Amino acid sequence: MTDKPAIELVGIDKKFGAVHANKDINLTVAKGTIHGIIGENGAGKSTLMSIIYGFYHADSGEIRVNGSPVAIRDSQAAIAAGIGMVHQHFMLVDNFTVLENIMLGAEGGMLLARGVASARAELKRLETEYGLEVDPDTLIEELPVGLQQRVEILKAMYRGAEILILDEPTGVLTPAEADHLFRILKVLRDQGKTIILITHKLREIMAITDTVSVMRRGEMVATRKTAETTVEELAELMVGRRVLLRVQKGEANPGAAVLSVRNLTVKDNRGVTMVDNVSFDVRAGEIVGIAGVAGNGQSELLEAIAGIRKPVSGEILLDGQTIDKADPAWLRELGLAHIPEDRHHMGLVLKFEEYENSVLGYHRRPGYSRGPLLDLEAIRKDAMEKIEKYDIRPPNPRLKTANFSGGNQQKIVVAREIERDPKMLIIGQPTRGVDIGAIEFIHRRIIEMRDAGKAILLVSVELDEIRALSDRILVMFAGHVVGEKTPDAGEQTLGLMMAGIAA
Amino acid sequence: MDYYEIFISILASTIRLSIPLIFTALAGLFSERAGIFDIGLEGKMLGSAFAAACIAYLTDSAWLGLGAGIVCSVALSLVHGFASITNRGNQIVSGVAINFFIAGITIVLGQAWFGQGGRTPQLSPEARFAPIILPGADAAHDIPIIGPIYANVISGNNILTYLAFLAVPFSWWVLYRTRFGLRMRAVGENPGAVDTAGISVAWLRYRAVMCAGILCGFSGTYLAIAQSAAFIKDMSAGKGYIALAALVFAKWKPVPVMFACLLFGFLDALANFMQGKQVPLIGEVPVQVFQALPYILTCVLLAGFIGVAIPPKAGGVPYTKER
Amino acid sequence: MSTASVPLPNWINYGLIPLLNLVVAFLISGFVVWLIGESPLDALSLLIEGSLGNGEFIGLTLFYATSFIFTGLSVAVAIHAGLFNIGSEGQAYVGGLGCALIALSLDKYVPWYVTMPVAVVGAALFGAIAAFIPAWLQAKRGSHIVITTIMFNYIIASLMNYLLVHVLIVPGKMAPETRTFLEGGQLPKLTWLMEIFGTKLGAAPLNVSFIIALVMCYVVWLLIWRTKLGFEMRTLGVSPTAASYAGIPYVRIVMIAMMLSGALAGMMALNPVMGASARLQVGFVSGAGFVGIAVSLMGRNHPLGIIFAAILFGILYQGGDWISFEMPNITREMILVIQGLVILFAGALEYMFRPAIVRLYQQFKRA
Amino acid sequence: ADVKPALVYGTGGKFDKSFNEAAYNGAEKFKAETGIAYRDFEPTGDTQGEQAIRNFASRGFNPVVAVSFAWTSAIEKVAAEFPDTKFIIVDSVVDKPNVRSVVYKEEEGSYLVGVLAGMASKTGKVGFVGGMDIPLIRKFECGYEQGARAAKANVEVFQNMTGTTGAAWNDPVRGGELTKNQIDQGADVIYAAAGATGLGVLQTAADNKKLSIGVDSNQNHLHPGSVLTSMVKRVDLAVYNAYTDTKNDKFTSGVQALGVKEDGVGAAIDDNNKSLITPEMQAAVDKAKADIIAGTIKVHDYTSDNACPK
Ligand SMILES: Nc1ncnc2c1ncn2[C@@H]1O[C@H](COP(=O)(O)OP(=O)(O)OP(=O)(O)O)[C@@H](O)[C@H]1O
Ligand SMILES: Nc1ncnc2c1ncn2[C@@H]1O[C@H](COP(=O)(O)OP(=O)(O)OP(=O)(O)O)[C@@H](O)[C@H]1O
Ligand SMILES: [Mg+2]
Ligand SMILES: [Mg+2]
Repeated sequence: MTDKPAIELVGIDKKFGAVHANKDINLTVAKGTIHGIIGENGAGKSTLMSIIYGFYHADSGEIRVNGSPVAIRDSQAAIAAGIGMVHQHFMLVDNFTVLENIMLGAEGGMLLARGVASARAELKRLETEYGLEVDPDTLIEELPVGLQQRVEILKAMYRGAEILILDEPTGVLTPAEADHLFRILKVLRDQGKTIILITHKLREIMAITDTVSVMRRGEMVATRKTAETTVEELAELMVGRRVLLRVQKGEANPGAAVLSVRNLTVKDNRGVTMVDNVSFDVRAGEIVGIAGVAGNGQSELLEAIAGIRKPVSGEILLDGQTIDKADPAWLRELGLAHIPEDRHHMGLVLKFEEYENSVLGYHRRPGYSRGPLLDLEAIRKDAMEKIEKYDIRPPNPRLKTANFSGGNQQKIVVAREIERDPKMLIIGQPTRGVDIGAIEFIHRRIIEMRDAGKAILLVSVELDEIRALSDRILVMFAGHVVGEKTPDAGEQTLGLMMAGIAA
Repeated sequence: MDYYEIFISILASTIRLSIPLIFTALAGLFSERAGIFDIGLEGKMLGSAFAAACIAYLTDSAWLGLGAGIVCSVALSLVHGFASITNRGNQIVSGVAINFFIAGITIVLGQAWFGQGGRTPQLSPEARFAPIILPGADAAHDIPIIGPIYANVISGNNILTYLAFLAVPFSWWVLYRTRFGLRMRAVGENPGAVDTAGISVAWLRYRAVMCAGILCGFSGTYLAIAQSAAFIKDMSAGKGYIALAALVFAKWKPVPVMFACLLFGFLDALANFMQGKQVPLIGEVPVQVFQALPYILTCVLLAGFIGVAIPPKAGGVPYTKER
Repeated sequence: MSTASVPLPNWINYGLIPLLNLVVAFLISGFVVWLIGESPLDALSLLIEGSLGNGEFIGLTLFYATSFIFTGLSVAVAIHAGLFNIGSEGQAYVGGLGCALIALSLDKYVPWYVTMPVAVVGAALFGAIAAFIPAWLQAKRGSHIVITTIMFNYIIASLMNYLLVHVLIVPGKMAPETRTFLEGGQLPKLTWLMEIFGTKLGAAPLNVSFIIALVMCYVVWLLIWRTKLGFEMRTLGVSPTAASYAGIPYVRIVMIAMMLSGALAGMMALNPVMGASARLQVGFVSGAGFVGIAVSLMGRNHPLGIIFAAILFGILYQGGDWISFEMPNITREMILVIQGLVILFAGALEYMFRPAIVRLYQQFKRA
Repeated sequence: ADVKPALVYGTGGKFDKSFNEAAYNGAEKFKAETGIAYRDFEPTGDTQGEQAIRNFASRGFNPVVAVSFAWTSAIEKVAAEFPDTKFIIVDSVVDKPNVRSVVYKEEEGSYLVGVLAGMASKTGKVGFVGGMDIPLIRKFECGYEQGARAAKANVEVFQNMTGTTGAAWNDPVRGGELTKNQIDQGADVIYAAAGATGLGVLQTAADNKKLSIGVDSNQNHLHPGSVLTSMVKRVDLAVYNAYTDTKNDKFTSGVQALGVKEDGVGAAIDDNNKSLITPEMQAAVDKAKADIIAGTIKVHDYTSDNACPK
């Protein structure tokens, strides 16, 4: 029996202004399979899935569900066609309960009272059937991300989804949680549901999918049976050339401690303790990596060290001097540079011209200003030098920063922070959303900094990146540093630590 | 006049002065809970007061006046919606624009049509909402303590007053017990969640601002044809802003909104009452102090003595999927 | 396809689109005029005749524009720091107190050119003080500046009222206003300026504060785009998180920006108080602070744009007076109507025509 | 002589049923009698008056009448600029050779209505709601209080002012609220001297079945049976006289103070309120009027010493 494919995409094309996110995409997903989609950041995976889900509209192209073309005007239509989606950024209302979130859009009547009881019953059924336990009356904001994701899956199941799209579901999960998720997905598949799974972790693709498609720069470049391909082939398809999966670096030569963190406790904006009594050192000439699942306090830790967030208690010492003021400008004076996790909201002002961003945070420095005035000529000359040195394209300091691509934007930040020759560099997610060429370049610069005797603290949710760059690895879980390892520690070991299971 | 009578008098005055605030603040509640800031409450109130007065004057019917007030206010809401929902414009700017437009157009049209310096002609009794004397009010007068309250505070108000107090639990019920309310609260917190649940964000928000329009229509109508007997230029006199402050003060919840509005109404009543009177120890306090009091109090309250008031998270931010 | 991020050339962004928005605002205003039963074309010609028809009218137009430049700059400076200051109205009112106190105390002793600089400082200082509390509430307590500045407009109105009715009023006079300043407290008129252009200023109160306003435009331009402070304000205005990352002190910048904004609003008082009526009157600001919002939006928060927008609004105000005088059916509040429409179309609906224009532009480029 | 009359109203609007309407009636009467048209202008804000006055003067209008003290400084200025034009200011004094200032002895008229109020009150409590808190309005209040006391020695007089800016003339809501307060405190006759705000006072009194007293124009017809009387102030005369005097070359500058004697102020009694006025009340008013004219009653003028005798 040849079943009709669950999903068929024909000639899907989508532009966001000047960005061509999807170029003439064709894709066939067979019913009852797990179909993986991989691709670098910005390849257009989420866009494509959002088009299937009716969140975006394709500029042209056709979507067929179970063989017949459907016009998916909005998510309502997608839901009606049996499509469910778990978004990369969760679509939950934080101050609603789990139940309210699940009912939203499927309330079962004008009044809530009637729907509530049946929703509870249905939830119970789903829970027992798939092992998706979650208390329906807790508020979303009180749930850990793993459970929030479960709510998203429940939402889709509650609406009777036959086709389930998961957009990078494991980015926020520990390896163990990811395994649990995969078990659920397999149960779903065995019951005849179709699953599209987006990820850029090749290991996961190999472990769970039946088929895999590769996207690159908006194009669908290949589709393979998982059993018939290899990690190396997929990597090459993804990037478009052969890649070295390891960074070249020599032995570290650590000196005296530059940064010392003592019993640091930090709370987030809601007053929740995110960093709990953490202590560690970073010495000159070494890279200390902080591994952990997103949301375990790494961001708050970085912000506290960078002076953006005031710690509740504890002490931070830079070169033996206590940093007791949360004042990033002053810390820069002391030689602390910071490449933030989020370049769009922190590292750059996207509306500014490139040269303005090339001095952001350093604009008060003597070379850049005269009295109260900025020395625009000096700033632009300086920006041009960095552009050349870092091969930032296009080489135009007067261009609006928003018009640079993600990798080049990241280079603007990296150039600015590294070129002031700091003694301490803290880095969050150095290569998020950056193409592979830029990744190699940025990694090289980081290693060079280390070899020049700088102290470097690196936070990344990409375990591979942490292992490739770090000389020592600290693992964070639930605000604590649960252990320290060397980079040759196995992925398994680190994964368990990230889940808070082993130390 | 004994203290109890003074108290009754101020209480009755408080109620009368709170009604437009309650309607307006509830209007703001619907709009802002759905994520649309509404500085234009002031203008909507003024516009509907004008429309209500004109139509009530022409038709000699208070109810038609109310209808006109609502239509006008809803129309303005739609303009605000068109700017801030469809065109993703700045919500504050749009609100400010509406306030200017209405402040001008009411006087321009009023003067052109009636020639009374922007006022509309005095209304006949049929064109107004008259006080309703509840059964037994006259008899109750002499019962100690509760008698005067029944006769002077509870009885003797017009229908809109009672509607305002009904609107409070009704709003609560809509917000927390209906599908529309659930979706509306959701869209003010995370429009993405609503969108991916297959609900149109724009239409939902349009419905919310229309609710705001309807409620504002009531408040304007109250001003023009229940509390007074004509439209007078600028008769909203900043009440829209006070209502907005009450909304913040009440942390965007219906029942607290009512109490906040009663508080501001009380301050106003007190200001009227205290005028020219001697305050023990201080002597005669200049009226300006009382006139400024609600505004000062608002600032004091906003300064955080009410705890942090967290507005709906998506408030003021136009919903854009595509950059 | 979304058109929002398609770049357009400057002449479209800063020329065509605002012009289009303005035209629509005027068309609707014309409709209102027609509704009243007057001819929109006649009204338009009266508007132009009444505002630019002779030296005196031009003088009046520029007199109004002077006030609007100050308040427009005031709003713009705050907007660049991400703050929507609706309190320029009240800040200008208090600024009037500042310069009136200076004028009242100096006018007997010194000539105007000595009084003026002191009065400029006085007006700016008082305006800045008026902005201080809302700024502090925003910076330290997180109270929304839009609401607090509106509240302060009312509070200030009550305060000024009290002062004028009970303290500054001339005993025995009915009107709550100060005594008339002597020569030493009056700003001279710009008769010579008009003479350069071969016309007569007549009774129009155009005075040296017009020059001060132009100077302030340059100062503001310098501040916003050429100084470290301006850079920090703009950073905060566009991206508060980037500002905190860059170590730009939020509290300090909010306070400074708001107080500068208040100071500029305060300086507006020089024009009506010392330049025109030579006394401090109740409610002398009469909406100029709010016009500043429209002017700033129209002028895209740039001093040059603000000058043009202020003159446009000067034309509206002076011409509007003339219309209301010549067409008794149309009251002066027609100005508010137009102002509201301009704010709506140039501000909240500024991008309404953009998608259509982008499409046209792309077709045109392809062709 | 040639007249090209012009009229600038106060900010309440032409048809305010009160002060401005009285001025309008004066101008209309002149027009009806002579067939000479006039131009008028209704400023809606305080800053507009000066320009209107100047516009009229510069276009050769003569005389220019400005009703309302709000135009005092405007007249001062413009009169100096146009020495050949004749200006008339009502309710204020401007000392210029080409300006006639018409003021009224409002205290006398208010005394008369005060007498009626005192006699009509059953509770022995009467009220007064003023517009903007200025000495002029205190003058109304003071005369009223004296009259009420003359009628009933131990009468209690409540008084409130609506506000302290021009907006106080245009705030019937607050006017009504203040009235309600006074009624709650026992007042059963309330005198409004508050421009358009007074409409709210009269309305509230009518709604609560109490008596009210109108001002400036005869407002008895607004709520027949509820408006006890009106303190008419003959602003129409000031306008009418200004025009006819100029026409007949009899224009005089300086101050004209119009009191009961000159028929400039008085208590209106007509068909609308006849039923409210008993013969005794009628007699008392007539007597008070005669006494004032004869000088046997001297009504204290608040503005003379900024104080009201208690
Ligand atoms: N809403 C949007 N508006 C404008 N451009 C967008 C939008 N969403 C995505 N893009 C752009 O479209 C391109 C594809 O983005 P998309 O999110 O589909 O990538 P992705 O493959 O899912 O990447 P990632 O692995 O980072 O999730 C990127 O260049 C992105 O900047
Ligand atoms: N029908 C009703 N009319 C008036 N008050 C009610 C009604 N039902 C409940 N209340 C009570 O009024 C109080 C305030 O209600 P409101 O809806 O403003 O807050 P809430 O529902 O408690 O808010 P939240 O749960 O979002 O914190 C609540 O404690 C509620 O129990
Ligand atoms: Mg993605
Ligand atoms: Mg609740």
